[in-house]
Amino acid sequence: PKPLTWALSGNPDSLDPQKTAGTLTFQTVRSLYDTLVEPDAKGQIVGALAERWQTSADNLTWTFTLRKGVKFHNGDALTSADVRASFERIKNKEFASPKASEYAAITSIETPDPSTVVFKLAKPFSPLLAALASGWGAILPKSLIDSGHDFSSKPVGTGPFVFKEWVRDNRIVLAKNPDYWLKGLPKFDSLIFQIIPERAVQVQGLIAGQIDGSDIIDQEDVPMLEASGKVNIDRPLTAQIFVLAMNCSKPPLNDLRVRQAVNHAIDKQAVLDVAYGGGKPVGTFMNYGNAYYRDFTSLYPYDPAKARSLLAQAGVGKDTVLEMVLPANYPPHVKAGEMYQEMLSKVGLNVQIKLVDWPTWLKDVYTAAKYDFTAIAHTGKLDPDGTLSGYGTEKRYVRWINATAADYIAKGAGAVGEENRKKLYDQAMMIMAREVPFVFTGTSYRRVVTNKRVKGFRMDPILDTYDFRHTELQ
Amino acid sequence: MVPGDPALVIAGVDATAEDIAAIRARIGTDRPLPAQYLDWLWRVVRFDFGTSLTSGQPVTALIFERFGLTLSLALLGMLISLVVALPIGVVSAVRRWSFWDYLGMGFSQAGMAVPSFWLGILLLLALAVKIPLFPLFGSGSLRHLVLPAVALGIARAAVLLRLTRASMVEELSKEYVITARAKGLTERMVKYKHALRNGLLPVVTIAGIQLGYMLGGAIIIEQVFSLPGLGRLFLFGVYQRDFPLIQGGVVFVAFAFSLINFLVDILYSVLNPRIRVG
Amino acid sequence: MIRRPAARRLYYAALLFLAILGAAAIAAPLVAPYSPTEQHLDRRLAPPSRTHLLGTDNLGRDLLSRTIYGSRSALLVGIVSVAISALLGSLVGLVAALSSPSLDNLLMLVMDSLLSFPTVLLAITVVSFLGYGLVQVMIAVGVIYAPTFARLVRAETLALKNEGYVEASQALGTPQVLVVFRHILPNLLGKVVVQCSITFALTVVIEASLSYLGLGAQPPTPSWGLMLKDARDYLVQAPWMALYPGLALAFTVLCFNILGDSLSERLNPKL
Amino acid sequence: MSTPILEVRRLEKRYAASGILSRSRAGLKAVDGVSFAVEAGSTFGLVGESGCGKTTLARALLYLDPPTVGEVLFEGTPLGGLSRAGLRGFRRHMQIVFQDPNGALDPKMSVRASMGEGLANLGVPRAERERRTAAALELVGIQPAHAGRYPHEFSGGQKQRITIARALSVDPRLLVLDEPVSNLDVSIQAQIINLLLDLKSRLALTYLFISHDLNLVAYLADRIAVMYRGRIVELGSTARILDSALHPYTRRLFASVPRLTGERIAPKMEGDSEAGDSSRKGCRYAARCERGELACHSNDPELHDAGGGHLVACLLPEKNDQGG
Amino acid sequence: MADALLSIRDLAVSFQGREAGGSRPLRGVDLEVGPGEVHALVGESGSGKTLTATCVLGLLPVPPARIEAGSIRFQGRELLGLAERERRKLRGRRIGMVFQEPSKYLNPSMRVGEQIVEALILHLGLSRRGARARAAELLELVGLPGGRQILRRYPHELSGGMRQRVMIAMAVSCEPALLIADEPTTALDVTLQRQILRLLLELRDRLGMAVLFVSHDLAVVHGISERVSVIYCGKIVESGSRERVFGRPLHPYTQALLASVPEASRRGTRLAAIPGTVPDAAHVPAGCAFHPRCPLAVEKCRLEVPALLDYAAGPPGRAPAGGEAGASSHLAACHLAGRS
Ligand SMILES: Nc1ncnc2c1ncn2[C@@H]1O[C@H](COP(=O)(O)OP(=O)(O)OP(=O)(O)O)[C@@H](O)[C@H]1O
Ligand SMILES: Nc1ncnc2c1ncn2[C@@H]1O[C@H](COP(=O)(O)OP(=O)(O)OP(=O)(O)O)[C@@H](O)[C@H]1O
Ligand SMILES: [Mg+2]
Ligand SMILES: [Mg+2]
Repeated sequence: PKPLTWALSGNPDSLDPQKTAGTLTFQTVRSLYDTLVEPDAKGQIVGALAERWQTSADNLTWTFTLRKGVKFHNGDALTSADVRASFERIKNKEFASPKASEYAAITSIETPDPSTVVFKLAKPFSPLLAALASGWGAILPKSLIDSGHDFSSKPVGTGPFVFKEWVRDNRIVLAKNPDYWLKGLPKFDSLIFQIIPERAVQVQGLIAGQIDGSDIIDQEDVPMLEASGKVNIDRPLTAQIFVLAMNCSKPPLNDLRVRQAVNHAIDKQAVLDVAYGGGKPVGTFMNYGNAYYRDFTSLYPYDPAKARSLLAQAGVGKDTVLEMVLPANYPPHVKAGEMYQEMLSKVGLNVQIKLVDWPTWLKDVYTAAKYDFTAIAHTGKLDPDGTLSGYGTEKRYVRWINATAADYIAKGAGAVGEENRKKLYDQAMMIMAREVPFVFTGTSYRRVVTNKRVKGFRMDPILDTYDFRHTELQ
Repeated sequence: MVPGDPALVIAGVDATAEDIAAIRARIGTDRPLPAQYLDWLWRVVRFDFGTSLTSGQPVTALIFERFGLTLSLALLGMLISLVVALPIGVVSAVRRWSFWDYLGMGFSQAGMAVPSFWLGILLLLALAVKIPLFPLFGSGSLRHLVLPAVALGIARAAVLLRLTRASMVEELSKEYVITARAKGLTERMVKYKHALRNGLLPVVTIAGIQLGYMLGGAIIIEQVFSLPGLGRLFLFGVYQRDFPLIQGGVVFVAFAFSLINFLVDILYSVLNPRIRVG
Repeated sequence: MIRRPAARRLYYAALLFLAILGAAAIAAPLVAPYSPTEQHLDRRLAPPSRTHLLGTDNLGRDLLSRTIYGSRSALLVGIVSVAISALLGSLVGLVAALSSPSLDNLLMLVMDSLLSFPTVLLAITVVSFLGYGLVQVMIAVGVIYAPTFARLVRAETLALKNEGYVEASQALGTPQVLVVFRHILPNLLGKVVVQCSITFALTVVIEASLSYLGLGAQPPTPSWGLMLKDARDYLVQAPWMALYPGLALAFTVLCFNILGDSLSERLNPKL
Repeated sequence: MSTPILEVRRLEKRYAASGILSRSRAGLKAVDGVSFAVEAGSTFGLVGESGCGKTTLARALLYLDPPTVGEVLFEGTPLGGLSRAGLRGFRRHMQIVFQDPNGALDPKMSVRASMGEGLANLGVPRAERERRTAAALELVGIQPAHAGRYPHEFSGGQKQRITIARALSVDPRLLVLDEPVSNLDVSIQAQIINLLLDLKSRLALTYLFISHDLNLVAYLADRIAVMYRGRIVELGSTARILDSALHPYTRRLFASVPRLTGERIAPKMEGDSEAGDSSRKGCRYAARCERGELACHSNDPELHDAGGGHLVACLLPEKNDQGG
Repeated sequence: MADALLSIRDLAVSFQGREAGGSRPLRGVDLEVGPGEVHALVGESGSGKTLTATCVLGLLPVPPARIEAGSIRFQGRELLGLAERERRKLRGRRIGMVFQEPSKYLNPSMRVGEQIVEALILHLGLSRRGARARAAELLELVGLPGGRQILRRYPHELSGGMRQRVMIAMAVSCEPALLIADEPTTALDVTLQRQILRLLLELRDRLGMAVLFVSHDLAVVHGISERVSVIYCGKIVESGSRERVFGRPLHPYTQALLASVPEASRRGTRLAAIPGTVPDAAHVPAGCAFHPRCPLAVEKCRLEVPALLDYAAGPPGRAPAGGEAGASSHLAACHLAGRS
């Protein structure tokens, strides 16, 4: 039968999950590698390559029991040595993984027997489980690690699909792994990731039936796709939080009243609808699906008059020129930026847009904080620490300093148990929602469009990765 | 220096300062710029462009992987533009100020006025979406190259057409044409045997230069048609601040361009006996 | 020998169009019905109607106003970058033609190596050094087309240098600098003007291409290239978004080309 | 003997080889060791076939394109030793008229402006300039009222008159005329020649007259130098060159000249086939010379006095019956 | 001569141009070339020499140009109005043409051999091999020994004189009855010029063809021609045998031209220059075109165009039409011709 062709908006920079931070990579390699644990459809972390695990009373020793009979694509059987080699690889300073510090808490890895792995920690660190469930926690075969195999272009894992070929900037071809440890899965033979940067082409491909699915469809395209009658459109909320970030270290945005004015000036729903294709305002720095979410949306309603008076109080007039730096390679953020600018100008803030490419944005905005405003999205994290750590200190690009909030956040990482942690994070989020280093515009809907022949496609709600294991073709 | 730090790009937004420092150490951007540059120069001399920072693959391999497609695209585009430009240009010149000439010149003006990326999108919309004659995406077969090559070729054809016409008009006004007529040759022989050969000579040179431009023009067209060519690679390198890739790409394209010009010079001297060296 | 009346009519039509364009650019605030950046979020992607003669874009901005204002960017980029390349190129060409062979060779080597890069590639490289924006595009395009001028001016100067009147002037004891200003520059001017017109057309296309790649004009600046880029995503739903900036662009290019052709024909009665 | 107004000593002009692929790397010697002197008040004729280096010589001796080797002395002053400014000052004494009147005037400048240039360089005030320009135009038979016109409004002959007037505007003592009439019609040619004759007697000028038209040179010049491939091969008074030339080339040249008084050309082609290239060594005429001997192919003859100021560069000059 | 080989009568050509009314560069040319005769057409630049030759070959660019009137008879056949296909058969076959600048008139990118051979194949139906052999013979004939090697050369590999010989070889390749040579030696040096002139005369003797020799150089014409026609402003003003025209010129223009030639024998005297300039074809004066420059002009010259009359036998008689003028005729178009 015809293979399943999935549209990918760009070329992954590498297929080595430990060597990159690229979303496209993790979306793709989800089908090639497995992790010890993984999030289920609700975001709960469940066993994967590890059947079960337990933590010691002091929370310093984590013991994982591996599933039996799991085989790598090269035929090697999965053992605890592979797990150990994988994590030693990512922690290796010379290997320089961008995700190395997620495992910094691990001091040693022991393998008492082939199916048991023991992680020893220096201090309690609750986010570890999330780090093991994320894409970069993939388990690679020790034999190939030792031989210096090039995983970035020839990935070998335990995943549901086996790598066939990668024609860069064109397509990645995978074939069903007949020995997959979930018996009977996957349910189809061949999977192709077709790289198509033009959204309009993806849409036409979907209508023509040449593409079976895509998750980056614009709201404007929906009527046409619906009219074609060939596709199903699923509209889940994403875990992304769209923000208008403000540089709190520079006048006039260091003045709380100005930040509040900005919050009142923005019609968040309008921005979500027009720029991001629909969504829901959040009012905080946590996504809806997350257990730690709390509703702060009523704090700063759309109120241009109030915005104007706050600005007047702060003494900010038209002569203050503020710079909004936008990442040119993300058209939705550019569009949102144009809307923010127009809304801010209506309340009397003079904002100039400057487009920069991604590396410049990372350097000037994200690292050096040379900006006044920027529009961006924060991706969802399996653990609240991933979202919040560093805020309240000068480490984060908004340069919002609040020792109390920072303290709550730091404590949250060490605390054990969801209830305990939630209390701490609630406090931190409340301070943030009041002091608004961001305009928390909201989270958007995603439009996952699949051909009607595709059934059972799942996208991880938080990690944004594709899960084709249960997918069927009719 | 180019703004942006490749280590930041590789590290992504959630990386810590330690992670970034480790990456810098791995890719070598922690060293002073002059040292990096000297190192790069030394390797280039040995035809080693290093490895791409983002993908870790050797730059040379990446370039050669893509070059075939871009070259075929450029060659096919050139073929199309020659096939369009030469006959129309010659007919325009021979029947100057006739209906056909106006038509040809109109086409040429239109071809120059429409940006090739725009033409590409329209072609895609018309011949892949509305009338699905050609594939929407993908690559690997000739069918995938036809539309992009047409988009690329038409804009260039416009230039070549004008040139062919001007050159033929000039040749037809030269004295040796009168000699040919005075010999009693038929008009066809006069125009197509005598004038044509000389008229096409400057076209050869310009076509060669145009081929070089097509390599560059392919960047945008590859973007429109999702083709995995050199242009996309280069653009990606620029976007990602993948310095070895940018540098390798620049050197390679300059080299390819010079090579093409060199070959064209040779071809020109083969065709033009006047500058053949004895 | 005989100039075609049709060609002359075309020439005047082109001049007229460009004059209108220039007037529109200058008087944009007076003639445009709306502000080019004002968003009417309730009227997004509206087809041409009485309120919006050319329709609206994805942010509900009036396309007629944006197209009118877009002529400003196009003409500005054209004028500035053509000025840069004409001045820079002519200077290099003059110096090369009049200086020692070694300096001549060096300058021309630099120009030729600039010329040996595909235009778009060079523009992207330059812009990625300087950052994105119209100003950067103007500089990039100015640099890119300078070699064309340098070559032209050098060739013409070398030819003029051997003209009887230049030698006669030297024989009369005119200092070199004065010879250049009095005899060489005025006689070069015609061809340079023609080249300017042709380059202008190229510039407009390059600006559109760079804006299409997101390297050119910055939103919400109304630029035709940027409008085309925005329109790309809505080609099927709102084709009018692409049509008018596209037409404006094509006509501008067309007119500058016709202008260049007619001017060069005027200068060269042979063809 | 007084110092000649112009003296050229072993002048050489080489053109650099163009392009790396050109055959001769040393470059082309367009003028190869030419020496002669021009007496004040005389007309010195220079003849030779196309491409022999006449124009190159003229440009070199005026330092419009300085010679590679050699000296040019104007009234005893070596021009090579002058600074740029000094040379500019000197230029007013020697002027040149070019072959092509159409290229000799700046199409973008009115005749008045073109004419005034030399005087302006000398710092002559405007009013004075206008007056002298008008006078110079009058001298060559152009209505001064037409000074505001542009070159394309004049015929070829008129343009040539204007260029002559321009050359004369700075009161030169020596006028170099590089084929001043060969682009003009027969009837106009005579007008210009007459004009030159008039001017010479009225303004006490010295002419260096360059032409390939032997009739014309014979008609105008007091002394004639014959050039062949960058060299002067014979130099003497007009009468001597016409009647008792010593160099076979000169003889052949003058025998070839069609004349109104001559016989009809005989349809015979003795030895008329195309001559080959001259050898690198030896006399450069040897390959075409009907009398060439072995020695001619190895020895390059120097220009030497064959008596009475009649110079010739030939190993086997014609034996002449007349002595001095 | 009972029947002239070429007989041009009253040929008038006009050009439409930028200026209103256009120009009339030929205003009634009368010319007769007998078989085997060397006939020189001499006149100043722009007088219409090349144009006349162009009309004979039928190569006039007809949109801007127009033949207003006249007739051209060649070997008894009227050429004007002949179908293009018929005229093409004459070109190169019966009428050969040599042009002034061989470097421009040869195709730079075609071997010399091919340029000669193509006409032989076309007109004589020779095989390629046969044509090549014939071409080599032709090159020998024009004094280029080792013709076979030269066949393989390109024009730029030949010297100016060699190129002109190639042009001549091309023109005579089909042994035409008439060879038109349009200033064939103007671009050459005197020594070469003499060689080429000799060659033309020799070929005339060998092949028995007539030569229409176009030139502006009176001295050259004197050296080569048997009959001479002088053209001024698109009209023949004088025509006669070489001896008569040079010895006893009838037209003041001819007289003035001859007087204006500088020669060593005239040293020290002023040349007899003709005042004024040749009028351009768009502004030809009424009456006798030469009258503004003529020292003898009278009122009649201003008003009436003088007819071309025969003065050979003393009193002027109307030149008889149809080539009856005869070898001894001496025609002139001047009101005052009989009187001086
Ligand atoms: N700028 C130049 N560069 C190289 N070679 C040159 C240059 N100018 C002249 N020559 C060469 O020098 C030689 C002499 O040229 P020159 O113009 O002095 O000849 P001439 O005697 O004036 O000829 P003519 O009668 O055709 O005017 C020729 O072979 C010519 O090709
Ligand atoms: N294509 C043309 N268009 C307009 N006028 C032309 C054209 N060709 C020739 N003439 C005019 O015809 C006249 C005669 O030209 P022709 O070429 O016959 O002169 P010519 O006697 O051969 O002169 P030359 O000695 O310069 O060759 C000229 O005055 C010229 O202006
Ligand atoms: Mg010369
Ligand atoms: Mg002529």
